[in-house]
Amino acid sequence: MSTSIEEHKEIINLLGGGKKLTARLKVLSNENINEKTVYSWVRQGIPDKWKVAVSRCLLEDNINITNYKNLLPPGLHIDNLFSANNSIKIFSSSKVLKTDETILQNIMNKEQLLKLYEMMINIRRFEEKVGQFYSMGLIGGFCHLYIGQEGVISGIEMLANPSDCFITGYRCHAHMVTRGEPMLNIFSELLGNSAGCSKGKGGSMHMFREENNFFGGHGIVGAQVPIGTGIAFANKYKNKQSITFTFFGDGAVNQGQVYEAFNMAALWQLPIIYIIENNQYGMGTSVERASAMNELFRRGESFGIKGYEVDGMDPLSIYGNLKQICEKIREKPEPILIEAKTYRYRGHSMSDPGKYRTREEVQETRENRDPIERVRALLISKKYLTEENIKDIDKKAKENVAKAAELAREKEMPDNSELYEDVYRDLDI
Amino acid sequence: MSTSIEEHKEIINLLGGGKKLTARLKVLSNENINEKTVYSWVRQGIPDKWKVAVSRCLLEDNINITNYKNLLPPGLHIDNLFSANNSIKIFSSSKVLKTDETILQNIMNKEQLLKLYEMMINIRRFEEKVGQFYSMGLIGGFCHLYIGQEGVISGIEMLANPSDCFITGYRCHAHMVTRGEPMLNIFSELLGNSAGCSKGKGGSMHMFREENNFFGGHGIVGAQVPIGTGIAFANKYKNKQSITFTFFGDGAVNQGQVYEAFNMAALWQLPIIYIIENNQYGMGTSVERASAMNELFRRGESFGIKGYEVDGMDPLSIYGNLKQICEKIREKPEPILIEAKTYRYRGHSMSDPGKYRTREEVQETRENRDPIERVRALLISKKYLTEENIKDIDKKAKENVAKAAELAREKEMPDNSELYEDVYRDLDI
Amino acid sequence: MISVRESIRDAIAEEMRTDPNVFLIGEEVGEYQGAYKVSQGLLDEFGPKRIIDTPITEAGFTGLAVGAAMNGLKPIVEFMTWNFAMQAIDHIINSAAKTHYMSGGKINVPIVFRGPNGIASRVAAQHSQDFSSWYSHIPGLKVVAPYDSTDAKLLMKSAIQDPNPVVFLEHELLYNDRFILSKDEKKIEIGKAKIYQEGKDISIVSFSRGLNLAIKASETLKDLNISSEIINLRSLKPLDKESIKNSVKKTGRIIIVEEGWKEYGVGAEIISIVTEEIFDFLDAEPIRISGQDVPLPYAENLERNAMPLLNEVIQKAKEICYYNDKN
Amino acid sequence: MISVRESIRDAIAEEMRTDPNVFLIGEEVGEYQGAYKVSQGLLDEFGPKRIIDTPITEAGFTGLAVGAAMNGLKPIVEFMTWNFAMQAIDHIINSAAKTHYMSGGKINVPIVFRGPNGIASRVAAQHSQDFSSWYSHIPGLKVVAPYDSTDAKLLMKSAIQDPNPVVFLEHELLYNDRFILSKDEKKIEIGKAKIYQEGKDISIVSFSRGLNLAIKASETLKDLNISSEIINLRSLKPLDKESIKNSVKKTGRIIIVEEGWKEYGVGAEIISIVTEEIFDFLDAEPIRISGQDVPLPYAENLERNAMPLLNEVIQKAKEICYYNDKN
Ligand SMILES: Cc1ncc(C[n+]2csc(CCOP(=O)(O)OP(=O)(O)O)c2C)c(N)n1
Ligand SMILES: Cc1ncc(C[n+]2csc(CCOP(=O)(O)OP(=O)(O)O)c2C)c(N)n1
Ligand SMILES: [Mg+2]
Ligand SMILES: [Mg+2]
Repeated sequence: MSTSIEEHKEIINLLGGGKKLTARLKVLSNENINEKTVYSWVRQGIPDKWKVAVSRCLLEDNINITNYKNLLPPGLHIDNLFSANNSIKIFSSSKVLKTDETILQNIMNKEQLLKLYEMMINIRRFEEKVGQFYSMGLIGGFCHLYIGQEGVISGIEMLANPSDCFITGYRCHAHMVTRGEPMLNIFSELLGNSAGCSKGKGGSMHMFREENNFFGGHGIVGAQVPIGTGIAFANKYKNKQSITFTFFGDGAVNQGQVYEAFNMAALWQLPIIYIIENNQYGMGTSVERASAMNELFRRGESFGIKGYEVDGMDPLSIYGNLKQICEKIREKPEPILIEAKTYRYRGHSMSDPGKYRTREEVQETRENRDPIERVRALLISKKYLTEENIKDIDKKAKENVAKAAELAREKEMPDNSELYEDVYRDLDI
Repeated sequence: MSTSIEEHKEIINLLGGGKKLTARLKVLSNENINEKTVYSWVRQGIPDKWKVAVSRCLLEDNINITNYKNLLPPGLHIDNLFSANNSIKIFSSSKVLKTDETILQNIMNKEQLLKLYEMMINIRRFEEKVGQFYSMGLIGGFCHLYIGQEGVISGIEMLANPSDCFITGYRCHAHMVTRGEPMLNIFSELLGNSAGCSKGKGGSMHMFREENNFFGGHGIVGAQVPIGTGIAFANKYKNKQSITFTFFGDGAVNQGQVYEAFNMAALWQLPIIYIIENNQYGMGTSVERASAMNELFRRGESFGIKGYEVDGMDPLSIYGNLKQICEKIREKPEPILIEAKTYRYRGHSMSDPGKYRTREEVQETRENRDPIERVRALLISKKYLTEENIKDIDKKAKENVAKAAELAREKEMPDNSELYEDVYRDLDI
Repeated sequence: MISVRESIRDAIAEEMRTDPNVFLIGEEVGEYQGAYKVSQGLLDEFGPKRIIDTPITEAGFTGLAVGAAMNGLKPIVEFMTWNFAMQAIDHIINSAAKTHYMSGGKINVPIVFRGPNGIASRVAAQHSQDFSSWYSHIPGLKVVAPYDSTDAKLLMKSAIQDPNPVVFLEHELLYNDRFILSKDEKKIEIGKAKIYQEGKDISIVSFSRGLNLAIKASETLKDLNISSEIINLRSLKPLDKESIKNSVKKTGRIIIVEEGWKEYGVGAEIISIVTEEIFDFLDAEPIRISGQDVPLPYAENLERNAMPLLNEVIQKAKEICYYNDKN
Repeated sequence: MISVRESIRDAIAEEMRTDPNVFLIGEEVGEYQGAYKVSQGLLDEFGPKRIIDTPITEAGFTGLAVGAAMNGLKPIVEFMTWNFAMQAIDHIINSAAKTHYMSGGKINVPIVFRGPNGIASRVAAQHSQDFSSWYSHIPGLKVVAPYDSTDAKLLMKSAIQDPNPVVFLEHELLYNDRFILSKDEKKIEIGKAKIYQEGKDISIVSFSRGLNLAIKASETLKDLNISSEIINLRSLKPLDKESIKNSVKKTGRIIIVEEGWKEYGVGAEIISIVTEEIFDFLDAEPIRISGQDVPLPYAENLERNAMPLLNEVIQKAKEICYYNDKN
């Protein structure tokens, strides 16, 4: 029976040691068990009388009881424990991640912070210009801006490897920018000219940069979730050390195919991070009106996927929390669900009248939670940069954007013959 | 502040009273708080110092904190509580329901037990005859028998109101029987003749008895789940006091549309009971190979639907547990998920070679968990019936089935003109 | 004059006033007043019990609506566009269209599926598909495609009253167009085409926004002394074969104009009907003018060229009428 | 002689041996050896990494396979039957067929979607739909429908090698049929039809199991001194217009035999091509013989009558060849 004593020692450790276990057992049993007694179990083993109660503690902690032989007394099945008085609850392992502000503030060095800032300001200036072009009638169709959400993709880009894969919905300009597509090509695509990254055939919603593993740019809400899962599947198949970041919205989160993908990703332990960019609205519908259970980070629980909520308006929190998670996944592939709480300042698309929320709500978020402001303030408070430096950076970003935009306007429309190209890829013979 | 004292009293009650609360607070705080002190709070209110700890207890019990003003001290947000040391776990409210054997044995009176027994034996004899006809080449296409699972539908029928609605997949003969369709019509449908309940046009998988609110009989795995949800939606719309029992399999449970339906049912609080008939296999795929998280009763959690596991091989447990749940739903509509653990003795369909499981597995279940045997034994042990009586009942069932089957064989094939009928319903002019 | 958009809305409102079992369900139909504002004002009048905003779950809410229809209600399902109905197409076909037959007539599914179909402006391939021939292929479905406000209003009323599933194909680029509501027509029977304009030299058959091209072409042709009979199909299933055939018997020539893809499109069925059934009346080959067989591109010039062009219609009409430009 | 079932399997196995990026994914394809046993033995040879059993989640695993294809693999997706592919059709059309175009040629999706299409035996409406004309309507997809073992094997190999999405429509009622593998043909190009039998009086065009009827009819017609040219289309998209037109130029007459629904079906496209493009060569009206336009019923006699009938083909052929029974 010495093995079983070894096991019991392990259990008591797992349950937080003698002191903690004593307290837990008191609650469970309403008996006034003595701490010393419990400590003595480390040497003498857990007496039969207490084995059931200890098992319940293990259950509460999601520890697999069946690992331990002889723990459950004869005649008692694990199911009985669950039921007992019908009151044992099952735990979820999902969490809201809040990281201490001071930790976050020191999580990046100067160089990194600068890079992060530049990334975000580039996205914002880019999108502002797009909005302007749209209003001038230079861009057609649907056009969804990312303004307000810059912290999410930027925080992730700061930790991603070049070989990591990305996929998102139609709100995809920012992802193109951070994946390194020259702005000229993105503007050109939006203007529908021949220099466009999709030769002018895709427009705002359909952009790809396959050489840097950005797989689009998809117009059908939710479709990118199984596709992203397949990208991760291929990486695992080919033994590639790559994480696939699959972005979707709080509206997309109710599409059934999302859960089909979750199940397969969990079943096959694929290296994928699902990121719900919860910007509070899917078009004009608030999360509360669309989602029965709106702790969206828990939407993977029913499929065995751990979920974490992070502050999507804080790129440092995104970076810090996801970095840890990614490290684990790189070692041992598994799907993880992230809910990034964020906000879009602009309408759903350029044609959204926006009557479903108040100006004040938007204003408040802009003022208090803006991701760019947050990093700007940090750069200053840490004395990494002066106000002057920042102005220079901003100016440069603006100029870059303007230059690319103007260049794009000079490009020619696609040749009419392009209409019939790219329907099929030619056979390689 | 007297209102806040009233509230505090309510909270302490909700948390199980002073004694329990004391114990919980000890665990949470590691402080040795005195029981009397806590009792005194009922009169004096909860002191600021302890408000946070009390809130955490409320959280653990899924009680909405925001109902209570001034409970959280200024500067503390509910999110902080969730995170705290990142260790607070979120509870699920799903449960495995195990009811005491002695309670179950007394849950039905003699008349009810008898009815239950007859129902099940009728289904079994019916399905056996169908199997026989299939082997004789009299039935074509796919044919899925319900043998082994009789306890599920029968337990539910024992508690259902006539106005309750039913819908299931292709494994639907039993539901037709219990919803009162004359066996002659079901056999006729299987034989594809003119007396068939669908005039011979639907066959084994497409049977309906709309006059008793049985809405089929659907061949597409999972499709019946949103449809059933719509049936419940219509009942609520029309203020009908009716529960919709929506059956699907452990294979169907991975279809995305199931979760789309869950979300809407929870969002709109529809009067529906989803029943997963977990017979361990979807065709040749075991639950473990298909479902990442295979406590299927928890598949509603991510959508705010409470789930319960019940022993589907015990119609008394189905009856007892669901009766309570139904009563609640009739008072206040809400969706509930039931996982009935059951087993099919026969192949998935008549053409299934069944190599994915052992004969022993089937044999063991038949011998130890058979729902009909269980009720038969109870009838005898309670001296409601003698072995002789039972034999008579069985014989009668067999005869009834045989008679209907023979009659069905005499019916004529559908008239050729029927081919073009029922494509469209005529306009009522 | 009233817009097509308002006509659809009015029809829905009128039917909802008459029949408490009619309700509208879809994404953004309520508080947002409809992504394309077709349901503007309906939430105000009918409240959230009957104007139902859904989560983005096409398969789910379509299946739900089908279930509600089986259980006595009359749902109108709005797809924000028909492109998104591909998520739900199994319920449209397998649950709605086939159940009446499979149940031997026991169950019927009185339901309207509606929304904008085909091209919009500059929204590219995933948002621009024309599903006309797909749905029209399915027995058990009725399929209608209104052109003007009269079509829209009266067909919608017929669709809601119909005890069968009806696929109602609107066109975003027609929503704003304003037409006089016909005073003569009080009801449009599903399955009946309308002779939009009588003529004797050539039959131009079209539906939905294709009619615009047909009408414009006929004006030019008139100047060339070619008289066109224009048929507005209105219904694609059942198809009004008789009207088409009668027209072609008269003119001996037919052009079909459609915006969707040519291959396996609507035009193919119409050509087949006239060639199979009244071959001997044809004086020239029947012609299809359609969108190009490519996913719709975003760029303005490419998009324009992907659509059927007026010139093509005129050119082809002249050809089959043996009109010689040198005349 | 080898069965169609084995030919498909062999083609998959051969390609999997050559290219490690090819894998098979679907419901019950592995341990169960395939619901219709097409994948028999593949799990043994290639292991569970490449023969992948999925949960019942068509949309999910199709989307997943499309993603894998975008990222360098070559998936073969088995639908247990094509009926269930309606759950996943958005990924077939919007994700697979349109992405190459929408990305301006950057992304391609080399993927094969396969499974039995159309009627089986006595499985009723939800399990019996023929999707030939639907998929063939879509630019960006290739669609093939093999008839015999040579077709099955060589078309499958071409499909797997193709860098585009290919819809591969099998027929359950052909799986058991055994044919001699052609020794002459080493490769079948997608988009090319086969002249199954040369003839001079009438062209009978068909595909998949429809060929059986065409062949039987031609035998009877031969006895009546009517010589039929039989065309096995093999590909429905791209369609081999030239072969069809060349044949009809020779015979002047055409009958299309298909099992699917007539309205907006495959026959309509073929009729349209010949009437639009070689109208003057036609000596009689072109004819479609097809399944009846009803959801497929279960009862044996009804099911039989819902399918195209041999007699109809013969009768119609005689009619358009002006064959007089009193002769
Ligand atoms: C399947 C499908 N249904 C509906 C739409 C129309 N649509 C486009 S975006 C959108 C809202 C999506 O919201 P969310 O997922 O929250 O993303 P966000 O726009 O907020 O980034 C809707 C309904 C679509 N493109 N695809
Ligand atoms: C959408 C769809 N995919 C696949 C099938 C084929 N199929 C029929 S039954 C079945 C297994 C379903 O298993 P489960 O849900 O566990 O129900 P059970 O047969 O065990 O009652 C499958 C894969 C189908 N009918 N519909
Ligand atoms: Mg959103
Ligand atoms: Mg099962």
